[in-house]
Amino acid sequence: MGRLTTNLCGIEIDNPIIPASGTFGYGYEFAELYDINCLGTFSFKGTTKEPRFGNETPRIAETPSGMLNSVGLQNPGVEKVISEELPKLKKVFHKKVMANVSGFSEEEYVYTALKLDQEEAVGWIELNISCPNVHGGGMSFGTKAEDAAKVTAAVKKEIKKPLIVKLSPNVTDITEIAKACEGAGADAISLINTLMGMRFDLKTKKPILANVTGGLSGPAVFPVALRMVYQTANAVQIPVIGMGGISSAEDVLEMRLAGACAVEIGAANLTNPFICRDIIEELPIVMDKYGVEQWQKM
Amino acid sequence: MGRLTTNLCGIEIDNPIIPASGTFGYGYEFAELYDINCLGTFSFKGTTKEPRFGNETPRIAETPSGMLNSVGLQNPGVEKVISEELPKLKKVFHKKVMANVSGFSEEEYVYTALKLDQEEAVGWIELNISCPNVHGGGMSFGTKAEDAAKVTAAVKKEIKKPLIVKLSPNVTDITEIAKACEGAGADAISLINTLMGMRFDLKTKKPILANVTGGLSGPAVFPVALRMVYQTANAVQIPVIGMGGISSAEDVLEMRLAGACAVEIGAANLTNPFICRDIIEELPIVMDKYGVEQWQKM
Amino acid sequence: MVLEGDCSQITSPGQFVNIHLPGFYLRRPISVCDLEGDQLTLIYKTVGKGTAYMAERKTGETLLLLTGLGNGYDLSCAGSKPLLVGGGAGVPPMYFLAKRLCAEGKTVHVIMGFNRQDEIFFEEEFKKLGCRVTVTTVDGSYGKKGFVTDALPENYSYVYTCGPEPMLKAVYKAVQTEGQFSFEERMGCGFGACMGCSCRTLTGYKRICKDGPVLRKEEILWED
Amino acid sequence: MVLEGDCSQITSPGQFVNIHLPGFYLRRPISVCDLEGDQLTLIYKTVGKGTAYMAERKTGETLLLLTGLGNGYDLSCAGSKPLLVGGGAGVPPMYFLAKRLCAEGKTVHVIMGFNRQDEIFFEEEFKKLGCRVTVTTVDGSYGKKGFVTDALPENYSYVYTCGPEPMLKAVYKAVQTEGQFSFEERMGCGFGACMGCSCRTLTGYKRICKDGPVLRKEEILWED
Repeated sequence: MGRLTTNLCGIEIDNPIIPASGTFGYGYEFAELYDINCLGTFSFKGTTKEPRFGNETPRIAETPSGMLNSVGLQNPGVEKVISEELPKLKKVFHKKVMANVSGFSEEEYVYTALKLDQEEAVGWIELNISCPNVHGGGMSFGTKAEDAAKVTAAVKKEIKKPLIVKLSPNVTDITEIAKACEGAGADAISLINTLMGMRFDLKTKKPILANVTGGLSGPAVFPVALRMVYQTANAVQIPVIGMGGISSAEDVLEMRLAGACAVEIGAANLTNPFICRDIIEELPIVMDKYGVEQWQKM
Repeated sequence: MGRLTTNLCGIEIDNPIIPASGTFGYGYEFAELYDINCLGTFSFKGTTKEPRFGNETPRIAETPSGMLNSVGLQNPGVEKVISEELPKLKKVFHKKVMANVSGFSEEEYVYTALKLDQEEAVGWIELNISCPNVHGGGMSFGTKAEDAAKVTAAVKKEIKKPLIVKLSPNVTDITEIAKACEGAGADAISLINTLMGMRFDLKTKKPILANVTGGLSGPAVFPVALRMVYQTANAVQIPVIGMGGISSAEDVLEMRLAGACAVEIGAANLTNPFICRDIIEELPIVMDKYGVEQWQKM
Repeated sequence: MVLEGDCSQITSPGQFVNIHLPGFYLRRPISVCDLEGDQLTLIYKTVGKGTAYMAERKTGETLLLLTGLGNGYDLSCAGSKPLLVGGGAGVPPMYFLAKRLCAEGKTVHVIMGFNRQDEIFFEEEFKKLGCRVTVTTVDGSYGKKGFVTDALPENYSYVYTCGPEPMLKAVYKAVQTEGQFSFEERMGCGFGACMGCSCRTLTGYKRICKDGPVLRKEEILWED
Repeated sequence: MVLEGDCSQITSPGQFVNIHLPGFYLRRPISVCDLEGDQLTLIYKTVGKGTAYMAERKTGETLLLLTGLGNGYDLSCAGSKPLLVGGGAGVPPMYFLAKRLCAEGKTVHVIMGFNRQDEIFFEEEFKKLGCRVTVTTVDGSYGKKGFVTDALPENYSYVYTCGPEPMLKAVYKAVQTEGQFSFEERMGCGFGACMGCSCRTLTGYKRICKDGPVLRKEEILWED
């Protein structure tokens, strides 16, 4: 067992570094830049039952040490993801991939998750109940414990693969939501999705984003992510995948100290496409520096 | 009327720039650096019924574009604030000051607010129901609409001066809390207090802050603050004072566009003690640049 | 700004580089104005804090950038008499394009549109390449008064254009031939990962940063 | 690091400056090691990203700093034979203090404690001032083996000290005279506004940055 080996819901991955959904496409843009098989796994672009263009542009705004996005779940729909994207993905990535699933109703979540659960390349289903950029769906499932539990249970009942539920930080008590998902059968929790934010354009006097608000990510949110991972890891028995602003091997170790068994890396992929490869290389060096032998035993 | 003049709950202030509580002491440290009478007003250090040392140190940690603090409402208690601090404050500041009040029970809030309400130097009472750094008090009042309304109503009933309620961003729905406070008689809302966060020390493998978690402030939180001010200003009829990461005259205008009638400036005072004076000087220049004649009519 | 480094990823005019600036979270995409060996020329307008930071760089400093981004123009469609239309910040990529087309022996006509005389740049550089150059200014302070579309010639084989969206739209409506249009959008990553800069086209959704910034006239779908 | 600028706010040894570093939100407090006119010398150890950034600065660059922060040492208590005890990063402020005390004609004895020989600095500089200098190293690789408290002399009029808290505590217990102790704490503002660096003392709550960093021996309250 390598010193970075991590057991993620019964599947052993080579290291705990996982590019987060929405920042890594289906992998092949990054495969042009480096061999992405060095990754533990990655979570592919959030998939819905129907194809979606997403929100109007502008969808991106810069913030201090971060960015806002309001992409709004652009994706070709689950049928095309399976028929067109997964074959291309499998050519460049030979490990199990994490399938990120979104929806606008319980039925849609179940439909999409079930389809992807049947794909051999898929190792885990990550249920995104926390997208802040779509109205009448996404995040609303992640801000009420009852709704979060209901959709978790409905999906869990149908699928065979491990179910990871991705939580929103835009809540009063993250532990309440996490415990509800655990109780409903989630095999792991991943968090944090983005914090809702906005920016204005002083020239036009209007919000920069066409969608008005967007999700804040990047180093700015890292302290909030650490706190919520810490709270969640202390509240549930299932594994917690930490994410939110991680940009360095040191950040990864802080997340581990907060209680994360693995980490997802999001916005940092967009500003430095090599960041996940670099972190995987640096992690053992930084672990040496701080006297950490094995990732899992830290 | 100057172009920066702002009416804050019936009291006209020369400009909308207000140093936030906890970052400006009782004013006299800053008065050594510049004439603080250029300010619209300022909100002095959060005051409780009893004297408090606050949390153990370390109380401060750096974050990307921000900082965490867990001071925990250190203050000499309301009697000494009135007998010792206010006389010193009045020597250096000749306008009405905003009295920031915290407590651990409804009775304490009422007691402290009433004492300060009777001080002539005090123009407004700012009720801090959002301190994330004290257990069993502070923020707990600000995360449940019912509790927020109850303490607001109790204080409002006793005091004569305008009541501003300062809200926590660590909630699922800020508008619900804001509306509850409005309904309970608040004359204005100020937000956001800090976002709960944490950092770890990789050498000791422990949280940096003795209090484990702390409040995140600084430019990192600015997009979240804008979003919550925007949501709140659209939800209530009473004035909204915007704060959270403001560091420049441009940021002040963004807050105005989000719906703030005035702004409080917090962490920026700590990294640049001259920032409020500088912003007051730059604001008319930036208003010219973006074609804004009058602050209040923007 | 002239930079030196490995530019082997830059294969076509119309591509851009994405520059990391310390203190700014997102990179700044700037189109390639000229490339000679490993020497890269970028021309940009100082509009915000990021470009102001760029303008303050001194000789000898190092910047990190991703190069060769975007599809760039397809030169094979040019025909014998291509027309290049650049507006303001859309002029620089026209220079790299004109240089390549001139090297192929094409008769290149460049129309450059500006607001005022004091904004004009690179007129002489285009002439030195052997291009026919027409300058328009909105206020008439130099060259032909009006918009680029007021200066379209009678005869051209193909159109390449880059500029603000209203100009692109006007050019789209005014030109008779096929052509390639380069678009701008706020980008996240600049290399196709984040879907931040998507647009609808007649041939499906495209990412301006990866499938663009150059779209062919026949696939453009104007949104409003 | 040597800086030039208006240092008129610096009135006492033991005070510190707070340095703004681009890309870091909080300033870095560094104690004054020497001051000659408007020339300020700071000595710091590269421990994190902030100090690494400082170490990369080149001659001619400008840094923004707040000067003259903290109370500093009160020299009037020194007596004729003051003892100065500095440990590691606590040595630099001792230099400025020794210089002032020597200028007043005092017989200054400096004890400097380090972990290893390769950490030692400024031994010669103190000697040039005319101080008697004792160096201790924990591993015995230079000078006297052990801690600063293993090298206390018989006879001294007063103690001034700066160093890590365990050393301060050991000195507190070991010395016979009164003295002044300089403390460290994570600071927010550095000028008394944020209450980030408060401590309890026998004379009430103090802010290390404003009411300190120097506390008198008689007011110190050890917390554990």
